[in-house]
Parts: sequence; structure tokens; C-alpha cells
Amino acid sequence: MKLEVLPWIILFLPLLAATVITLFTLRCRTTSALISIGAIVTGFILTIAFIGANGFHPAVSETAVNWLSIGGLQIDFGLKLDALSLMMLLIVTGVGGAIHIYSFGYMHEDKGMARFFAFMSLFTFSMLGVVLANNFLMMFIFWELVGVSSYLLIGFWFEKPSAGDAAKKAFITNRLGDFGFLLGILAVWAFLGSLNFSALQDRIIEHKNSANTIGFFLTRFPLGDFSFDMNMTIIGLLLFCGAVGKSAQFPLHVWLPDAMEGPTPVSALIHAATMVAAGVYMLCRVLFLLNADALHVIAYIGGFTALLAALIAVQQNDIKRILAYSTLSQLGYMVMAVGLSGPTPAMFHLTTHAFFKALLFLGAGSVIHGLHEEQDIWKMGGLKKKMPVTFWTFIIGTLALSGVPPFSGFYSKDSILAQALNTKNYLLFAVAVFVAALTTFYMFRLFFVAFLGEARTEKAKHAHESPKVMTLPLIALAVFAVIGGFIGITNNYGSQFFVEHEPLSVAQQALEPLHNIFPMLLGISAVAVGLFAAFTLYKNAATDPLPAKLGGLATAMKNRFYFDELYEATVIRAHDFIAAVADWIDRWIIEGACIGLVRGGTDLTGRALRLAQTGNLQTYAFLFVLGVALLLYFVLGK
Amino acid sequence: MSILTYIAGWPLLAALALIVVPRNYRVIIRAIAVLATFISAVLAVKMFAQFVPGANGFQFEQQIPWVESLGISYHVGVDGLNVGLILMGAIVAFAAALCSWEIQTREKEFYILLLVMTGGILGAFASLDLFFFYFLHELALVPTFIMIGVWGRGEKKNYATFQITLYLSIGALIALIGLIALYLQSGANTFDIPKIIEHAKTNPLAVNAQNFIFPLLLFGFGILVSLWPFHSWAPLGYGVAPSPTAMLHAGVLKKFGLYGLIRIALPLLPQAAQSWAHVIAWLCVGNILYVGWVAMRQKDLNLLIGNSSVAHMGFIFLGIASLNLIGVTGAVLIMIAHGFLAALTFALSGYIYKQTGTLQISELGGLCRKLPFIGTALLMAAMAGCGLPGFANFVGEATVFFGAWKAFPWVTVLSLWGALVIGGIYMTRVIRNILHGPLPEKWNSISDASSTWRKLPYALLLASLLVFGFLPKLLTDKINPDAQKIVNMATAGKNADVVIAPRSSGRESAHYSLAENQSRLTPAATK
Amino acid sequence: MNASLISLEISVIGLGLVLMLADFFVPAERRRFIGYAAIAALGVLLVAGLSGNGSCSQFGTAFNGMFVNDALSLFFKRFFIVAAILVLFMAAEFSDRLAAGSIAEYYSLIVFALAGMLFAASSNDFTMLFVSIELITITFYVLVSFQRGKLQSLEAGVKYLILGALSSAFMVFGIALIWGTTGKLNFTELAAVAPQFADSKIFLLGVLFVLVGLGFKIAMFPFQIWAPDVYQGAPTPTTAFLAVGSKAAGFVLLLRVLFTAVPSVTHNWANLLIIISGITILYGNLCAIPQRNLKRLLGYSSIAHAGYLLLGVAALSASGQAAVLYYLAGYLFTVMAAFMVIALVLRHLATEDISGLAGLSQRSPLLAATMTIAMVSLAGIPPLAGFFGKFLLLKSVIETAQVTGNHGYYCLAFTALAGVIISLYYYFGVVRAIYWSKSATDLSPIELSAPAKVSIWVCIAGMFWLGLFPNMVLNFANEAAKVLGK
Amino acid sequence: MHVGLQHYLVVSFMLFSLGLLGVIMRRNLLVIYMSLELMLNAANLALVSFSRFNNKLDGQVLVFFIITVAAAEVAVGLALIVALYRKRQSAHVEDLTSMKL
Repeated sequence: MKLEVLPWIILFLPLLAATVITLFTLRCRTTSALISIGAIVTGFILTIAFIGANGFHPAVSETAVNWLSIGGLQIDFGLKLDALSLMMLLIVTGVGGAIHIYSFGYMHEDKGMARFFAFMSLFTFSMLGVVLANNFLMMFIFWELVGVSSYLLIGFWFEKPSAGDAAKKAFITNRLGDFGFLLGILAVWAFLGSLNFSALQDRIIEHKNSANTIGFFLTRFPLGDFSFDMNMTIIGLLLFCGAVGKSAQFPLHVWLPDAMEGPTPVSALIHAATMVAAGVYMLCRVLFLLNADALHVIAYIGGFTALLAALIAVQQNDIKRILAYSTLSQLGYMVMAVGLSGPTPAMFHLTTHAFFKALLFLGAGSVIHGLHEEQDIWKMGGLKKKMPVTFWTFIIGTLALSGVPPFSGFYSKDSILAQALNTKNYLLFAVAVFVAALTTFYMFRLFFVAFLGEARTEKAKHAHESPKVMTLPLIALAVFAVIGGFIGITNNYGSQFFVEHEPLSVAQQALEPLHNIFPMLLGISAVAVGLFAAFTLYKNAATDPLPAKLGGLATAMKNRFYFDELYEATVIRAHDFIAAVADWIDRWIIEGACIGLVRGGTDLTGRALRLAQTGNLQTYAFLFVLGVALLLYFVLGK
Repeated sequence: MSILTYIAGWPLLAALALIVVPRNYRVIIRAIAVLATFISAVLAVKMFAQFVPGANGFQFEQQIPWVESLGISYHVGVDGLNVGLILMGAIVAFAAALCSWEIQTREKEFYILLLVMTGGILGAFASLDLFFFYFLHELALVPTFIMIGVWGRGEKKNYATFQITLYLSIGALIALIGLIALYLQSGANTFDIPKIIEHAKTNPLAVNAQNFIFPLLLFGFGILVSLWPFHSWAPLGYGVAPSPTAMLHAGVLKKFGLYGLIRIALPLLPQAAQSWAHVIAWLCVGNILYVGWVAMRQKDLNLLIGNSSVAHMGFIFLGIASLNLIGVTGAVLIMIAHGFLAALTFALSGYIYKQTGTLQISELGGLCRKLPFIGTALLMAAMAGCGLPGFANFVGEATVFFGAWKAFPWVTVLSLWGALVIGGIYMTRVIRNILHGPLPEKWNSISDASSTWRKLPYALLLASLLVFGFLPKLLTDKINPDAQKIVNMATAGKNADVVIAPRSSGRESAHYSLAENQSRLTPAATK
Repeated sequence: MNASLISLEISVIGLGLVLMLADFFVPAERRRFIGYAAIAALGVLLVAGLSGNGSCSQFGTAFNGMFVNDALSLFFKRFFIVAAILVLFMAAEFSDRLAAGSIAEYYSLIVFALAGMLFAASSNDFTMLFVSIELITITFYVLVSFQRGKLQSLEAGVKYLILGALSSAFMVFGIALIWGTTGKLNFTELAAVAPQFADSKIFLLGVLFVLVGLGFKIAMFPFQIWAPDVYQGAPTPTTAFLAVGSKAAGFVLLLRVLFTAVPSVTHNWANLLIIISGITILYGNLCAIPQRNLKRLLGYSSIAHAGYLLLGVAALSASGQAAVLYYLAGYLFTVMAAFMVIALVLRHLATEDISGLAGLSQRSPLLAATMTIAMVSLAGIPPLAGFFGKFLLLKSVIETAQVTGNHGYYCLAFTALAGVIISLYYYFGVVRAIYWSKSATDLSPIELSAPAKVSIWVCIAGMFWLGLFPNMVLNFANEAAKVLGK
Repeated sequence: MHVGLQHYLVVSFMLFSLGLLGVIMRRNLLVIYMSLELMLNAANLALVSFSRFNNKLDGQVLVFFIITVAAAEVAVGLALIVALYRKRQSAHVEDLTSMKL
């Protein structure tokens, strides 16, 4: 069996699983679960096998079959196999696998478990598709599929109105992003004449090298007659819209927190580890298309999102929402890193984040599970004794997220800070550091309130540890959250982009941050500040002291700076208003006025005309003669 | 005898047979109808399989002189443009016949009318003779009228019935005048489309004649396809129609006008087509955006579906307007895809109506729990409706966008908004309000489609959508060569637009045509 | 001269006399069966006399050119005899509503009218034209007012009488003027000299007055005013015969006068014909919209159809004339079917309101289907006779528009289109009444006599035949139209 | 003075117009009917005079036809009017408006 076949199998196994479950095994829940888990775990094993066989840089970096060919529009169904995609493949199948297994325990009571796993497999399929796609349209297709499977999973408990609304919101918000994304794709195709990543990369390089750019254009840019750079900027920003949607960057960040309405494993898999990372992944994939101006915008958007989300997270009380906002802010980090033309740090952080954020979510899930669907941290407390495994794994996750050395988060975050400094972008560097402090602060707030101190409610008193099937994945992820930083993930990004790295040993990797000491120190001190603040404020605090201190700001944070209200008042209203107008026009102008007039007019004319039929012979004779006269006039009159 | 004659003939034959069947033999009547449509569906699949892509001229041809003195002949045949349409039509007809179980009164008349409608429209798509093209399509008018009138629902029934009938007749007659004028102007003295086209190649129609005929065809056919602003009949009519009728009409008959534009207007009236392209493009914004917004406001499921199907027509018009291979191919793709989709959605709404007795969105809710199968199908239909990949609609719409992007960038932007955002909004709203949320008490008694027979039509249509969504090459390979011919004639005299080299692996860099080189020497390009 | 040419007319008149005499010998209750004898006789005449090589179907002229037998007359003679046969069927069904025992008289009058029509079909001279028309008209005075018990019937009779006399007065005066100026009564001779008088006002006045007379018969604007009242008041079979027979007679004469006698004049009158035809179409259709009385409705629709037929006349081309003939052929079966259904359904109802059709689809599917088909054919929708006829008419008009470049013809085509749309509204209103009107009072099934069934099936067959296999009739019509060209 | 064709024609035109006026103005059916006969006779006069001055006989032949036809018409017409009078007890056109619109 040729090796290129493996990725195809990896890609299609989950789809197969989903199909089988939907068609045949919807009745038997356990079987379905096992099929789905089996599919993804096999995928993971095959991935390892593939990488083991021909490393992160396989000889055959692309395998494709033609999917659609209409004249100038040639679209392959193709897989791109390079370090970037293979790494992502590992994360998706690995972390995903862990979460699948975990959900088997978590969803055990739910009668819709079969459906759940069908959706999960569908999602895995789509996500793998995004990762492996070798051209824009393929990516967009799976991009959309990812969107819909997350829609399905958020709305999994569709009888809860809030779940339905959240799903709807997520879908539409993503669609807004995709609108830009698809426009960008169209522009790329029209402008550079291909959709295939490698071909596009060649075109760009060709342009960079070509002395004079005369006659470089395939077509004039449809939206206007701009310079090459201008066009590239527009294209870059349009493509970025897609990432803004999927990775929930400002201003389209509002859907992610609501998405927590879905089952916790979903939040872990989709809205922490993989799907939301798709945006970042895409940006790295198409980095060669993004010119300086575009990158600038991207960087600032990312930075702003990181800050905004961190601020909001400080005042949330729902354990999952806190994690959701922290996800937002971490995504901001990654996007910022890409914007600072540092894809390597971005992907690094993405990887580590996948581990510890999944871990945190699953921990939170285990807590919620243990407390019978209680999510408010102020109704918890003192869980340390009752759920030890969860406690220990959760603290590891917290430390990793806060970036405490030597946990994985420390390394990735540090590389981002370094990147910011190296690119001399001091403002963003400052923001990043500040956000680091905030992160530590809100995470430890959560930690102190939820796990330490006294149990605040009955539920908390009777909390119990979750079953093995749930705790084992926690432990597995915890291990990676600890060591993920220095087992040498960065090596493998080396040759992926235009910069060359020489491979590092684990030891070197562990000491990597010391190369530029300044950001490291700042990072660590930020962590210290945050930790201290959290400790002083929340060490066995019964209620949240912060609102008193911050006043208005706190309420603003609590209410997520009123973004939802804002959009509700503007975007939604606007559309509904226009729709109302259109409907009114349809009803009254087109239907009523135009058609009505024609109908009524005809009818009226008829009724008027037949008044001539008086029934009186005399009138008839008169009209007859009148008619003769008319004819006479017409024929002889002139 | 050509297989096409059988495909169109079986339903008509069955209709004749039904006349003699006593009206109380319900089962037999139903069996005959289903069987007839099934046979033509199978034959259609067979034909689709045997079709040789890119073969020269038409396939499965058959010609029988009808009125020599006028050059009218019964002439059927398929090329890439209508092979898919006929397949779609036959399958939808079969599904519609299966869905007709919901008709409980005067089945005999109903099935006769249904079969006449089916045979007529299949014949129209197969016909290569202007006269029969029109003639067979008009067969459906009276059945539509009576079906909606007798088996329709709702208090606006009469008004809607008359509006749809009159509207369709207006369109048809305007088109008829256009066709007659075309026949007379072409000078070929025959109604045979291939002959006329051949004749037009050597001596094309005078431009002023074209500019007189094209609008007739455009608006005549446009009305049949509910081109904005002549769309209001469609939602109204489909809102009250019994679901089999709505399925056939929205799914299959509506495509007639579009097919006519592509098959007749584009190749024979190229200059006019080029000068009218902008008008079409901007009118279709009316379809996509405006009608999309209208759909957002609908309180009745059928009205919403009707409006959304009107909106979808816009994409097809956009593809036609773009007048290039990609656009036209995309248009044909959507015609087929939307045929399946419209049929599916109306079938589902019909089922829901049968169960609940209402389609008021506000009254429904949480149906997913009681109707897992129907609910899932509706969800998938809605997703297909807002252009989700995996369903055939996405392929078509994406293709159209690629085709239209260069010709009408701003229109494309607006259409994208309509497709992705507005479509997304109202479709997700439907799902939220009908399938999701808590289930009202009163619907606890409703039951899901249980037997295989009941599930079959929905499954069939969904399967078709998915198959063509996953393997669009099945269609595009057939459509391409003939679409190319049409486009070549339609763009005659106008310098060919950008040719981007086909790239299989996508590695080799693109080359461009000479005409492009000039246009490239722009100040913007030189910096 | 060979009298064999008019043997057909003679035998028809003979038949009429025999029917009248039969009145004396046949007991009153059996008299309605005389009709079937008459039908048989006419059938024989049709087959023996007018079949391809029948004894009366050879061509030639008699009475030094007054009377001509050619393809055109042959077409119309067949047409008239078929019409008469169907009307007789209807009359037999209708007999119970006529004064006791007077049915045989009714039959004979129909046959006499038929004789008049046959003469009209081959009249090639103003004298013949006048006589044949008067024969038709005067017979119709009686036929219209035949239900002496009914005031409406009498009223219709009187209205028809006065206006008919008025129109014939005009016509006679016109003939006088024409003859006075040209000294010719024979069409073919007139055609030779007519161009010289193209600008003699007296002559034109004469032609115009003749046009008035004929326009009255075909109920064209502005002489359409009588049609609704007379159609409504007359006994149904009479109405049918009026709608088909006398209209067709008017058209054959119109064609002969316009295209054989004074073609030079006609070609100057293109616009006049366009306007007349357009207004006629609109008037008939518009007035019909609010109409509830079935027979009156058909009266208005017959005005509209006169307008459609005038399209072909206005086209001033052989294809147009052929279209007129074809359309008439289709119109024959369609109208006969409609009136047959009316006669049968409304038999026991006092009213002639559309609501009388309510629930017909349950009462008698056959009649319901027939009426629907008839309405659809009148509206001109495939696959029925009406469609192909309208198609030919439209084609001829657009053809002329393109040949002459006269945009009036395009306007005319669109007027016709508008007319068709409007007509759809009320025709389909009838269909609606049949299939889903709420006010279905009695659902007692209607039983049909065998002859009624036969005639209905004949009409249906005719409509479908002309809609689906137009070749034969169309070629025949083309043949006939050639006559006018030369 | 010499009486020419014109004079006859003028007279016949006048007769015709008188008849026409009668048809339009008079309310009584019988009178209307007489006026119609007047119109026919105007035509006759025209024909006769034409044939007199053109020295052709066809016109006079036609006149005979017309007279005969007129006679027949009168016979039917009067019968009708009488029958109507029996039913309606009036021969006025205003009373004949049971069918309208």
C-alpha cells in the first residue's frame, strides 16, 4: 500500500463513521460511540505511522484528484502534506481522540449520544479537511462544513431555546466572516489565476523576482484598477475576514462565549482546541499572500482581541465562559503573532494551547459533571478534596495557560513576546505582557474560587470525582500540557516558512527562552503580578470584591462591554428593518399597487364598456349608425 | 423510437390509461401513476449513464415530421444542457408521485393531471423543436390551475390560483410571440432548433431584430422563472398549492424558461444578449437580495420556501448574464440542483402540513423531537438552501460566482451577501423556530414518516443532492462541451475574456491571451 | 352550365321540404326522431357529395359566374354540413323545450339556413351574396324567436330582426352604389375594374356599406352590439348555429369580397382592419369579465373570437386567410361542445347562470371534462384546436408585420395577447365553477342519451384532432386560401 | 330642367337617411320597421335609376330579388312583432329591455 493513501484514509474514516452511525446505528448508542472513537483513534495511529514513515517533510508533498474543471476554473480535491498540516493533523486526531473518549463518559446518560457522536465524527472529518486542503476552494468547503458541524453540536440540546439561539448566532456570525473569505478567494483566483496554494506561492515568488511587473496581472482587479500591492492588501484583508469569523476575533468574537451552550466536550474540542484554531492555521497557510499592510491590521486586531477578551474574562462567573474568554484572548495572541509575521510562535502557541485549553475545558466539564450541571464558580468551592484528579490536572492546565515555567504555555507565550520585541512592535509587546498578567489573574481567580476555600452550596458539598473514562484523558492531556513546551515542537516548523531553523535538542529547546532574556523576565514577572493580585483578592473570598473596587468598569466587563447589545441594535435591527421594507414593497407596491391596479383597471373597463349594452333597441340602432359614421370618417374623412 | 420518447411518453400513456380506470380503484390508480413515473425515472437514469460527454451534436435523437408546411417536426434529443435536467425532472416527478399519498379526494383526476404535467415538461426539455418546446410546456398550465384550485389550501386559494395561471400565461404568450418572430426572422423556415442555429451561423439575425426579440424572450421566459419584479406569483402560488404540484412546478417547470434562454436566446441573439446582460445582472440582484429579505419576513413556511426559491433563480440568471463558460455551466448546475432542492423542501413542508394542519412558523416548534427523520431532512434541505458544501447547490452557486466575478464584480459581491448571509439568516431562523426549541403540547400526537415508502421520496431527493454535490464532475463533464458551444455563439464578435490555462496539478504558472496583453498595459499595472 | 354543381344545395333544400312535410305524418311524440333522419341524410350528403371525389366536389362555375365551386367553397360546405349535423343533434336534445310538436319545423328551418350557408359558400356575385345572406338571416329570425313562450326569445328575435334588416339595408344600398359606379356585380369581373375606382368616394362608400352588412353577421366592432342579447335569448341550438354557421358564412363572404372582389381597396384598408380587429378583441373580452350568464358570456366571447379571426383577415396574406379557415374549423367543434354541455346541464334549471355548473364534476365527469376542454380550447391552450388556430393567426400577423414593416401589426399581436389573457380569466372562471365552486346544490348524476354522447365525443375528438394532427385540415385550408389569392 | 342621375341618387340618399332617422328616432316597432322598408326602397330606387342610366338590366333583376326578400322579411317580421305584442301588450322598444349588460 502506498503511503500517500494513508492521509486519504485518515481523512475519510470519520466521514465513514458519521455515515454509518446516521444510517444504521442510531438506535444503539454504545456501538455508535465506539465506531466514532475507533475512527478518530485509528486516524491518530495512522498519522503517527505516516509521520514515522516519512517524517514531517514527505517526498510527495501533495496528492490530488481533479474535482471540478470548467474552462479556467480548475479545482482539485487535493491534500497538502507538509510539516504544518501534519502537525495540525496530530493535534486534531490526538486531542480530538482524547476528547472523544472523554465524551463517551460525559454523554453516557444522554439519550442522543449516537447523534452526538455522528456530529463529532462529521466535525472531525471537516476539520481534517481544512487542515489537509491544498487549495482555497477545498479549504472553503471544509471551512463551511466545520461551521455547520459546530452549529449542529452547539445546538445539540436543541430543546433548550438558548442552545438553539447560540447555534444560530454562531452560524450567522461565521457566515459574515465567510462572506469576506469567499470574496477573497474569488479575488485571488481572478487576480493570480489559481487557487492552489503551491501554485500561488510560485506566482508570488515569480512576481517578487520579476524585475518589471508589467504584464504581470492576469486580469485587472475586478473591484478597481489598483496597484499590485493595493490588491494584495485587499485580498489579504478579505481572507483575514474568514479567520476573524472562525477564530472569533474582534469584531466577530461574540459567538464564541454563547457557543458554550453546547456540551462541554464540544466546547473543549471545537471551541478551544481545534476549530477556532482553524483561522490561525489558515493565516499561516496563506501567509505568503499577506503583505506588510495586511499583516499590520491583523496584528493589531489580534492584540486588541487578546486585551478585550482578557478584560471581560476577569468579571465572568460561569466557569465555561471564563475559559471561553480566555480562549478568545489566547487566539488573539496567536493572530497577533501571525500579524507580527511570526507564524512559528503562532503555531507553537496554538499547539500548546490545544493541550492545556482542552485540558481545562475537560476539567471544567468534570467539575460540572460532578456538581450536576452547576456552572457558577461562586456556587462551588472546596473541590480539592472531593475531586483530586480533576483538581491536579486543572491546576496544571491553569499554570500552563498562565505561562508559568516550565509548563508548555510559558514557552509558546514567550516566543510570541519575543517575536513582538524582535519586530520592534513595542505597543503590542506591552499589550501582550499586560494580557499575560490578566490571564494569570483571572485563571487563578477561577482556581481559588472554585477549588479552594469552603464549599459554598449543597451541590458543592456532595460533589464526586468523575469516572475513569473521563479522568484518563485529563491525565493524558495534562502530561502534554506540561512537557509540550520543550519536546521540540518548534523544530518542525523550521523549514515550513521562509526562515530556516537548525534542529534543536530537547535541552536546547528547554533553554530556548534564555536567548532573549528580556521578554522572558517580563513574561514571568507579569505572571507573578497576576498571581499575587488574584491571591490577595480571592483567597477564600465569599463574594467578588472587584466590582466594588472598579465600579462601572467592572459592570462593563461583566456585560462583555455590551457588544451583543450593540450588534442586536445595529446589524440585526438593520437587516430586519430592510426586510420589513422589502416585504412592505412586495405586499403593497408590487402585489397591491401594480398587479392590483392592472386587475382592477381591466375589471373596471369591462364594467364600463358593457354599459353600452343597454338592452334598448333604439340605442343599439343608434350605436350601429354611429359605428357606420365612424367607418365613413375613417375611410372617406381624409 | 428514442429513449426520450419513452421517458416523456410513459406518463402521458399512463394518464390515458387512468381515464378508463374506475375512480374507486384507488390503489390501482396510485400504482399506475407511481409505476409510470418510476419507469421514466429509471429510463432517465439509464439515458444519463449512456450519455457520451462531448459527443458531437445531439444524442438519442428522433425526428418525425409533424407539419411540413410550417417546418414543424417532433424532434427530441439531448446534449449536455438538458440531459441533467431531464434526469432531474424524471426523478422529481417520481418523488412527487410518491408524495401524492397526501391527496385523499378525487385521486383519479389528480393523478391524471400530475402525469400530464410530468409528461409535458419532460417532453419540453427533450424537445429540439421550438414549437413543441412551447407546446409541451403549456400542457402543464391547465393541470396547474385545476390542481391548485381543487386540492390547494388556504383562504387565498382562488386569488393565488388565478394569479399564477394568468401570470404564467402572460409570460408564455410573450415568449410565444418572441419565438414566432424568431422563427420568421431566422429565415430558416423551420422550427427545428439545430437547423435554425446552423442557419444562423452562416447568416445571423439582424441586430435590430435581435434587440426586438431578445427582450420578448427575456421577459417572457423571465416571468415563467419569476424574474424580479415579476416574482410575486411564485410564493403565493406555491404557498397554496398541494405539495406534489409545488414540487413539480417549482422544481421542474420553472427551469423551462431558463433552459429556453440558454438554449435559444443566447446562441441565436448574441449581440442582444451582450447588450442586455447588464440588465439581467441587476435584475437578479433584485431576486437574490430583495426577495431574500422578503423571505426573512415570512410567517408561513411555504411562503418562505417559495421566496427562497425565487431568490435562487437569481443565481441562475447571474450565471446566464455572465455569458462565459463558467457562468453558464454554473447556471445549469443550479437549475438541476435547485430542482431537487425545491422539490424536497415542498415535499417536507407538505408532510408537516399534513401532520400539523398549519405552516404558521410561530405555531410550530421543536418538531425535531417528534419527527427525527423529517426534521433531519428539513435541516439538510435548509442547509443546502443556504449553499452548504456537500450539496449540489453549493457547487452551482460557487461556480456562478466564479463566472460572474469578472463580468459583474459588484453584483457578485451583493449576491454573495445574499447567498451566505441572508440565506443563512432565514434558513437558520426556520430551523430554530420549527425544529429547535421546546415542543408545544398540541403536537404531541404527530408522527414521523415511518414506512420506507413514505421515506423514499425524501431520501431519493436528498441522495441526488448529495451525489451531485460530492461528484459535480458527473454533470460538469457533460455540460461543459455544449455550454462551450453556446458561449462561443453568444460571445461571437466580442473578444474572448481571460483564458486561464487549465492546470491539473496547479503547479505550472498561468499564461494569458494576446487580447489580455493590451489590457494589461495600464498605469496601475506598470508600477 | 352544369346544374350538377348546385345539386348539393338543391338536395339540401329538398331535405328541408321533406322534413317540413314529415311534420304531417309523424305523430307529435316521435317527431324529435325526425332529426336523426335529417342527420343521417346530411351525413350521406357529406360523405357521398363532398368527399374527395364526391359528386358535388368538382370545381367550376354556374349561372355565368354567379355561383362558383372551388376549394374555398368546398371547405366551407363541409364545414357547414358538419355544423348543421351537430346542431341537429343538439336540437333533438333540446326538443322538449320547444312548443309541442314544432320540432320538425325547427329541424327544417335549420336545414334551410344550411342551404343559405351553402349558397353563401359559393357565391361569387353580389346578387348571390345578398340572396344567400338574406336566406340565412330570415331563417334565423324565426330560429331565434322559436321559443314563442319565452319573452326573451321573442325579444332576441325582434332585436335581431330590426338590426339585421338595418344592416341588410346598408348592404343593399352599398351593392347598389358599387354596381352603379362600376356596373359590375360579379366579383371576378369587379376585381378587374376595381382599381380604376380606387378613389371614387361613391364606390368606396358602397364597399364600406357591404362591409357593414357582413360585419353585422360576424359581429365585428362596431356592429357587435346585438350579439350578447340575441345569444342569450335564442334557444341554445340556435345560438350555437348562430355562433358557428352564420359567423362562418359572414366570413366566407367577407373573404370573397375583400380578396376576390376588391383586393385593391382592401390593401389600402390595412390599418382600418387592424384597428377594427383589435377593438373587437378587447371589447368582447373586457365585457365578458363580469358576465355571469353562460350564453351571454359566450356571446361576448364570440365577439372576441370574431376579433381573433379578423387578425387573419387583417394580415392580408394567404397564410392569414388559411389561418382564418383553420381557426373556424377549431371554433366549430369547440363552440358546439360548449353549447351542447349548456343545453344538457341547464335543461332543468330556470337559470343560465354559471353557478348552474356547480358540482358538475361530480354530476357528470364527461360533461365536466367536455366543458373544461372547450373552455381551454377557446382560451387557446395546447393541445387543443384553439391553440393551433391562434398560433397560425399570430404567426400570420407577425409575418405581415415583418414583411410590410407596419408596426400596427405588432400592436395588434400584443392586443390579441392581452385579449387572450383577459379571456383566460373568465374561461377559467367557468372551469372553477365546474370543479371547486362551493355552491353545489344538487349532485344528482346527469344521464345522457346515446346521440348526445356521440355528438359530444365527436366534438372532443374534433378539438384534439385539430390540436394534435393539424396537417390535413391545414393543407386543405391552404388550398382554399389559394383561391382568394388569384 | 333636365333630370339626371344625380337627382335620382340624391332622392334615394334622402329616402335612405329618412329611413335611418326613423329607425333611430321612432319608438314604435312597426314604424321602425316601415322606416327599414323605406331604406330598402331607397336602395331599389338607386338601383333602378342606375340601370336606367347605364342601360344595364342586372340592377333591375337585383331589385326584384330585393323586393321578394323584403316581402319575406316583412312576413316574418310582422309575425314576430305580433307575437311579441300578444305577450307584452306593447310594441314599444323601451319595453324590450329584459336582456341587458
